[in-house]
Amino acid sequence: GCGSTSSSTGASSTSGSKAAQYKVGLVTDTGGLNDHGFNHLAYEGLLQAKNQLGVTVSVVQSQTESDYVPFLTNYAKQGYNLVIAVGFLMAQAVQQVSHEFPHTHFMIIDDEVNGPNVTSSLFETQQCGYLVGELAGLIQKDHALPNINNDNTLGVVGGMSIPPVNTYIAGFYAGVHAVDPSAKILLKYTNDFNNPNNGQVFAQSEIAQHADIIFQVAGGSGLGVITAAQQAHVYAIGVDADQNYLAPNTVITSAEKGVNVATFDTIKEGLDGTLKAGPQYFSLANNGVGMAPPISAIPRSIVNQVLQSEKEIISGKIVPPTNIPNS
Amino acid sequence: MHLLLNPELWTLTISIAVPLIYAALGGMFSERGGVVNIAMEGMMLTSAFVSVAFAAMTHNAWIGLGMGVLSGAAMALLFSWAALVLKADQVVVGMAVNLLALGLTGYLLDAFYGYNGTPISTPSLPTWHLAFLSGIPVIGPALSQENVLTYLLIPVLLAAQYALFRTPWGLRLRSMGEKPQAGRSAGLKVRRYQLSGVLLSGVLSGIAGAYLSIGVLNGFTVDMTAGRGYIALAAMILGNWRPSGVVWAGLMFGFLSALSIQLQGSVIPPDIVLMVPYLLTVVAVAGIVGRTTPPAADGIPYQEESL
Amino acid sequence: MNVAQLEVSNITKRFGSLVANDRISLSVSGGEVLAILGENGAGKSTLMKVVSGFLRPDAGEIRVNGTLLPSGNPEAAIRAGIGMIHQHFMLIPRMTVMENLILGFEPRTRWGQIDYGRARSTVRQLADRFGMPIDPDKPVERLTVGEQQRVEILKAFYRGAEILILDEPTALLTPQESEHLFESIREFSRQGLAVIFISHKLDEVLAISQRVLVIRSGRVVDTVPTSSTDAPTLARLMVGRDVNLGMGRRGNGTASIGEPILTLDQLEIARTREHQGLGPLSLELRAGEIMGIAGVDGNGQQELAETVAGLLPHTRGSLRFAGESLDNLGVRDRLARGLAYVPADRQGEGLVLDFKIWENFILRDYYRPPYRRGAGMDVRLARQQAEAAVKAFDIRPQNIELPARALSGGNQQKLLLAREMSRKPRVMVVAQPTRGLDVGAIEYVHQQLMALADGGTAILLISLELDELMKLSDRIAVLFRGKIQGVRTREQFNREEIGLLMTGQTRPEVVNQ
Amino acid sequence: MKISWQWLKPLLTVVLGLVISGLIGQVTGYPALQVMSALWQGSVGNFYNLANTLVIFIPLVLTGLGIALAFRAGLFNIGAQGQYWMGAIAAAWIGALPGHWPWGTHLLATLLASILAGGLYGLIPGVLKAYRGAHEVITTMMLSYAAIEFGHYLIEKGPLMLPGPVPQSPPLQTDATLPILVPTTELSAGLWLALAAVVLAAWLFYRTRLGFEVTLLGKNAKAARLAGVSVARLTIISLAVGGMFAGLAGGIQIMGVTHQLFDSFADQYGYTAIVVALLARNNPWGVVPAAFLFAALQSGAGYMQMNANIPAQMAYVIQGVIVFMVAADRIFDWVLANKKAKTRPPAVGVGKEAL
Ligand SMILES: Nc1ncnc2c1ncn2[C@@H]1O[C@H](COP(=O)(O)OP(=O)(O)OP(=O)(O)O)[C@@H](O)[C@H]1O
Ligand SMILES: Nc1ncnc2c1ncn2[C@@H]1O[C@H](COP(=O)(O)OP(=O)(O)OP(=O)(O)O)[C@@H](O)[C@H]1O
Ligand SMILES: [Mg+2]
Ligand SMILES: [Mg+2]
Repeated sequence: GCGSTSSSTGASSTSGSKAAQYKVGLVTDTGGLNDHGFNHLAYEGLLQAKNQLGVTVSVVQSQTESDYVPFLTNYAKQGYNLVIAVGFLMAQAVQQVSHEFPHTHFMIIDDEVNGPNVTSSLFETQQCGYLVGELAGLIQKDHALPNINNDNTLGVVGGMSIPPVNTYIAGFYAGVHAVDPSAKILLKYTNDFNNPNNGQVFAQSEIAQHADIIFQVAGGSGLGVITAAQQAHVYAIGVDADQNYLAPNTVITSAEKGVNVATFDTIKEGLDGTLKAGPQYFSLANNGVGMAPPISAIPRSIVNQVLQSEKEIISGKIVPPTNIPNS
Repeated sequence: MHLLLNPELWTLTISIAVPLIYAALGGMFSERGGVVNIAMEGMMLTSAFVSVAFAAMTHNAWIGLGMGVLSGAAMALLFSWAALVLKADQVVVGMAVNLLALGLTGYLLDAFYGYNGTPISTPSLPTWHLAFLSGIPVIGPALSQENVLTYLLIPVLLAAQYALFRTPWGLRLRSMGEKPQAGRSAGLKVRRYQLSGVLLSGVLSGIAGAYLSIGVLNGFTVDMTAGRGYIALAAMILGNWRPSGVVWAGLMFGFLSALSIQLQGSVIPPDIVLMVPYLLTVVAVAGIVGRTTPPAADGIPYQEESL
Repeated sequence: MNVAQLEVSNITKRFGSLVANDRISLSVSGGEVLAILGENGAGKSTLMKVVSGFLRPDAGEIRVNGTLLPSGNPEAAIRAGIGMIHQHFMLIPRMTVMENLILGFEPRTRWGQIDYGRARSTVRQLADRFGMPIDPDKPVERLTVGEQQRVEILKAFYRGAEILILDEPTALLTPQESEHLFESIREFSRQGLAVIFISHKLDEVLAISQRVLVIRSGRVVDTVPTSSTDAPTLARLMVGRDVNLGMGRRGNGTASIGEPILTLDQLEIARTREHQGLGPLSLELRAGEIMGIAGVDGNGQQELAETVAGLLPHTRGSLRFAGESLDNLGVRDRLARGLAYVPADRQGEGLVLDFKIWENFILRDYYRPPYRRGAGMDVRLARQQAEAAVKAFDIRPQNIELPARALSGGNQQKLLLAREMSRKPRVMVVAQPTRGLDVGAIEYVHQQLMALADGGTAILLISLELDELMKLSDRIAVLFRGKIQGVRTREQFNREEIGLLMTGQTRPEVVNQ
Repeated sequence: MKISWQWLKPLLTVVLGLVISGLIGQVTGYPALQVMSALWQGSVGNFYNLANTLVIFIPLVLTGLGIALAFRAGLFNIGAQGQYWMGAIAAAWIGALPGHWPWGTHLLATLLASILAGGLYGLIPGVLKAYRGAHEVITTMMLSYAAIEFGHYLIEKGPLMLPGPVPQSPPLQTDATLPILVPTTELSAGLWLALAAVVLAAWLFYRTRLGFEVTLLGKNAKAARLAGVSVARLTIISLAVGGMFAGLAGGIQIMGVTHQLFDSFADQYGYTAIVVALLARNNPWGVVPAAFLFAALQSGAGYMQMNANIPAQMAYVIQGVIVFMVAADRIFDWVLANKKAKTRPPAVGVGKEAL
C-alpha cells in the first residue's frame, strides 16, 4: 500500500480525493527498473503522476517472462483503473488479459494491441534514430571530433531483433546514409537486454572493425557498450533516455523516447476520463521522441543541420523508414 | 585468416576468457580437494555487487576488489559450513548459494541504490599499458593494454600450478580429492584442507566477479554474471582439473565467443553465429578431449569414523 | 636399544547399540610379534583403528612408553610411533609411490616447496634398510598388490613407526609374497620394533607370532603363548566351537566328473593399458569338476574370468559352451545358458551396496522369467525367492529389505554366492571366494562350492590361496603372464612345484594336446 | 516416531527457511509477517492465485522428472532448458500446421512432436557420453545455449517466422491447443498431463526393468555391466527419456499457455527444475511438493511486490535459504547430536583436537 501522498501541485483538493481513488499499476518487463532505459522512464512517468496528480500507484518488476500475465491479471482483479505494460515483449500478455477484463484500461508501450480498452503508445523512434544517425554521419564525414578515423565506419549494438529496437536502427541507417551513402554501418545483436559485459565485448568487436561512433539500442546491455566506447576513446550514442551522464565525453547524444511523457499523459487522460483506446503515436511533432542535446564539442554547424532535418521530418518532407535495409 | 590476424579478436578472446579462467581455477581447487563446487556463479555475483558497493563508497576500486574477494570467500565459507560440517549434498548447496546470491544482490541493489542503479561515479580498476609487449605480432596489441586483473592472472596461474603440484599443501589437497581416508591416515585434518580449497575458489571467483563489475565496467546490474559461473564449471571439466587445461579451455571458449561476435553482421543470421561457440565446444569435448577424469573422491562427503 | 612399548587398557567402543570393543586390554613391546585372532566382525579392526587414532573410544586409554595418547587423533598416534597398515590400503592410486609415502610428512626446501630430492633419497635408504625395493616414481595404480603393501609398510617406517600394526596383511598376497612379508616382519622384530599382526590364517599366526590374543564379539577371550597352542585350539577359541579345518574334496577323485562343458580353444586377449594380455590358452572344463586357477595376482586371472563371463571380448580363439560357440554372445546370453560368475571385487562389482538384499538377489535375472512381468518385474516373487535364499544360506541379518551395505563382508559374500548358486548354473566362475573371511565362513563357503560341484556344476575357481585350491580342486592350472604354465591333477598336487610354476620356472606347455 | 520424523524434517526445514527469510526481511525493513502473508496470499491465497502457481508448477514438475531420471542414472543433465526449448519449437511447428486433422489427432501429434524433439535433443549428449566419453555437464549445457539461439533464429529469420516485423511463430491451430481449466488464467489441461507424468515416472522409476537398470547404473556401473546391462545404451536412454519429459514441458507451455513461440516465451524453468529434482532427491513423488514450493515462491513474489512493496528479489532469497536448509537438513541432527554430546559422559582421555 502506497500512494496516499497528497499532491503538491496541479490537482485541486476535490479532484485530489478522486485522484487518490484512481489506481494505476505498472508492470515492467524483465529488464527491471534500473535499466537506465525505458522501464526506468515509465517509472518516472508514474512517479510524476503520483506526485502531480495524486493518483495511487503500484509497480511490479517481472522476474521472468511467465510473470507477465499473472501480474497484469492481478492488477485488473484488484480493481486497478489503469494497468500499464512496459514493453513490446508483453504484447501477447496484454492482448490476452485485456480481453478478459473489459472494464480495466490497459496501456502498452511499444506495440500495438487492439481492443476497446487498450491504449497503445507507439514511438516513432525511426525519427530520432534518423537524427542521431545524421549527426553521427556528419561527424564521421567531417572528422568533427578527435579520434575519428578514416574508415568511415559506424556501429550499432542492438539488444534483440525486434521492432522497438529495429525502428531506431532503421532511422539511424537512413540518417547516416543521407549524409554519406558510402558510410559503412556494423550491426550486431547481443540477444540479451541485461548483460552489460556482453554489450561491452560486442562493442569492442565493432571498434575492432574500426567503428568509432556506436549507437546502442540494447537496454542494460548497452551500458557496457558505452563503457567500451569510453575505454577505446571513441563515441557512443545513448538510447531511450539522455544517457550523457553515464559518460559525458563519450555519449555525444541520445535518441530519446518519451516513455515518461507517454506514461504521464496516459495516466492524466485516464484520470480526466479522456483516455481513448487505440494507438497513440509519439513523434518529433509532439515531443514524444527526440534527440538529446549533443555535446558542446560538436561544431554548431553540424548540430544546426540536424535541427533542420528535424523540422523537415516534422513537416513530412523527410520520412525515415521503419525497416533496416537489407545489406 | 584475415580475421584471425586481427589483434582485436585476441583482445576480445582475453576479455571473455579472463573471468572464466579465474572462476574455473577456483572450482579446480575446490574439486581437487574433493568438494564439487557449482557455486562459482553465486560467489562471482556476490563479489560483483560487493566490489561495486565498496568501490563506490570509498571511491577506491582496490578496496572494492578486496571486499569483493572477501565476500566471495564469505559465500565459500557458508558453502563449506553446509557441505563440510553438515555434510549436505554439495550440488544442492551450490545451487542454494547461487539462488541466495541472485536474491541478495538484487535485494541489496534495490535497498541501497533504488532504481537508479549503482552510482556512475564508481571507480574501476586501472588498465595497464605495457608498451614493451605491443611489439609481438598479432597478439601484441591484445597483451599490451589490459586490465590489471588480466595481468594478475599470470602470477595467479603460476602460483596455482606451483601450489598444487610443488608444495606440501597441494599434495595434501589433492590427496583429499582422491582419497581423504589416506590423508586422514597421515594425520591430516581432512576438513581443513577441503575448506582451504573451497575458500580459494571463493577468492578466485571473487576476483572474477570484481573483474566483471569494476574491472571492465564500473557498475552492477542484476544477474550480471549471466551464467558465466556455469561456463567456468564446463571450462574446469574441459581443462581436466589442471591449471594449464583450465587456461586452454577458458581461452578456447573466449576465442569461440569472440569469433562468433566478429562473424556477426556477415550473411549468416546472427542467432546461428551465436550458436558457434557452444556447438564447437561440444565438438571439441566429443572429438578431441574425450573422457576427462575428475578427482576420485570428488563430491563424496567425507565421513569421519568411516574407513 | 630404545624399546617401544604399547599399552592398551579397557578400550570400549560402541557403534550405536553395538559394542564393537568391550573393555579390551593388551600390551606389546619392542621385538615382539602379537597376533590378534577373531571372527569376522569380532572387533579387531575397530580396536586397531582406536589405537591408531581413527576412532575415538567411548572409554579406555592408550599409552606408548607410558605416555597417554590423546584419543581420536591420528597425528598424535603417528608421532608416538604407531604405524598402521590398514586392511584396505590407504593409498592413492593416481599418485606416485613417493607422493603416497611423503603425504603429510613432506620434506621441504627452504622455500617451502616439497624437496623431492631429499624425499627420494630417504625412500631409497628406507627401502634398503628393510629390504623392500620399490620404484618411487611409479604410480601406485600400476603396482601389484604385494608392492602396494610394501609401500604401506614403508610409509609407516617413513613416519618413524616403532609399533607396526598390520591388519590382515596377507589377505591379498600370494604365498611367496606372504613369505617375503614374514621375513620382513622377523627383520623388524630383530630391529626392535613391536608388531601387531591380525589374520584369519591360523598357520600364519602360528608361524610368526610370539603371543596370540583372541577376540570374540568384542571381548578378549584369551591370550596364549604361540608355542603352547595349535590350530584347532585357536579355531575353537575364535569361533566357540570345533571347526573342521582339514577336510578336502571328496575322496572319490574324478569318478563323478562328466562331459566337457566349457572349452577354451587358443583363446587370446590383446594386452591394453588396463588389461594384462591373455593366452593363447586352451582349457577344458567338465561337468562336476572344480578347476583351480593358481597364479600370482595380476597374471591374467581377472581377464580370464571376465572373458568367460562375457565382460571382456577376446581377440582370438574361441570359447564353447556345451558345444555351442559363445564368441558372439553377450553377458545376458551367457547367463541364460547357465553361466554364473562370482567376481573377486564383491563390493565394487558383485553387489550394489545401496540396493536392498532382495534387489541384489535378482540383479542378474530381473529382466527375464520368472521375474519378468510386462515392462516391470514380479517384485513379490523376487522377495519370496530372496527370503528363501537368505534362510537357506543363513545370511544375517535375515531382513531382505536392508541394503547390502549393512551386511558384513562375510555375509556379503554369502549373498553373492547365494545369488549365483540359486541360478542353478552349469558353469560357475568364482574368483577369490573366501578373501577376508574368517575360518567359520570359509568352511561354509567351501562346503557350498563342493556341494555345487557334486551336483554336476563345473566350477572355475580362481584363488590366490594355494591351500584353498589344493583342498577343493580336481585339477589346478597355473597361470603365468597370461599363459598356462602347467596343469596338475589331484594326484600330482605338490605345493612346492605349483609354487615354482607360479613364478614361471618351467617351460610353458599347452594343455589338452 | 521414526516415520513421523521423516515427514516432519522436510517440513521443518522449509519452515525454518521461511523463518530465516522472514528475519532477513525484518531487519531490512519489511515486517516478517507481512512478507509471509503476502507470499501466502499470492501463491495459494485464493483460487486464482493458486491457479497461477499451478501454471508454473506444470513445467517445473515435468522438467524436474526428466532431470531426476538422468540423476538416477548418475548423469548430471543441466541442459534441460535446451530440451524444453526443443519441445516448444516442435510444438510450435506441428501445432501451427494447417489442414484438416481428425478429432484429437492434431493435439496428439503436437504433444508427440514435443516429446520426440526433447528426447532427440537429450539423445545427443547421451550418444556423445556413451561413445566419446564427453562429459554431460559440458555437452548438455552447451547444447542448451545453442537450442535457445536456434529457437531465436527460427522465429526471426528461419522457417518458423510469422511474416511481419515481430519475431514470432504462427499461432497454433485451435485444435492443437490445450483447454484452459480456470478462466482468466493460463492454467490448462496440461496440469492433468503433468500429474499423469508423475504417476508414469513413478511407475517407470520403481516398477519397470528400465527404472531398475537406470538406478543400477547410477549406483554401480560395474555391477550393471555384470548384470548384462549395456552402459552405453542405458546412458543414452536415460538422457533421451529425461529429454522427453523436458520436451513435453516445452510443448505444454506452447499448447497451453503461449500458443505460439516468441522471444519472451522462454523462462528459467530448465534451471529451476534442477533444484526441484535435487530437492526431491530424484523421487518422482517428491518432485510434486518440490515443484509446488518453487512455483508458489515464484508466483507469490509478484504479489509481495504489488501489495507489500517487497522487492521481488526476496523470492530468490527465500528460495536460496530454503534450498540451503533442505540440503543442510542435518542441521537438526547436528543440533540434537550436540545436545546429546553434552549430556553424555566424556570419554576417557579426550584429546584437545575435537573433530
Ligand atoms: N563404522 C561403523 N559403524 C557401525 N558399526 C561398525 C562400524 N565399523 C565396524 N562396525 C561394527 O563393529 C564390528 C567390529 O568390526 P571390525 O571391523 O572391527 O571387525 P573385524 O574383527 O575387523 O572383522 P574382520 O575380521 O572381518 O576384519 C562389526 O561387526 C560391525 O558391526
Ligand atoms: N554405515 C553403516 N550403517 C550401519 N551398519 C554399518 C555401517 N557400516 C558398517 N556397518 C556394520 O558393520 C558391519 C560391516 O563392517 P565391516 O565391513 O567392517 O565388516 P567386517 O566385520 O569386517 O566383516 P568381514 O570380515 O566379513 O568383511 C556390518 O555388520 C554392518 O552392520
Ligand atoms: Mg577387520
Ligand atoms: Mg573384514
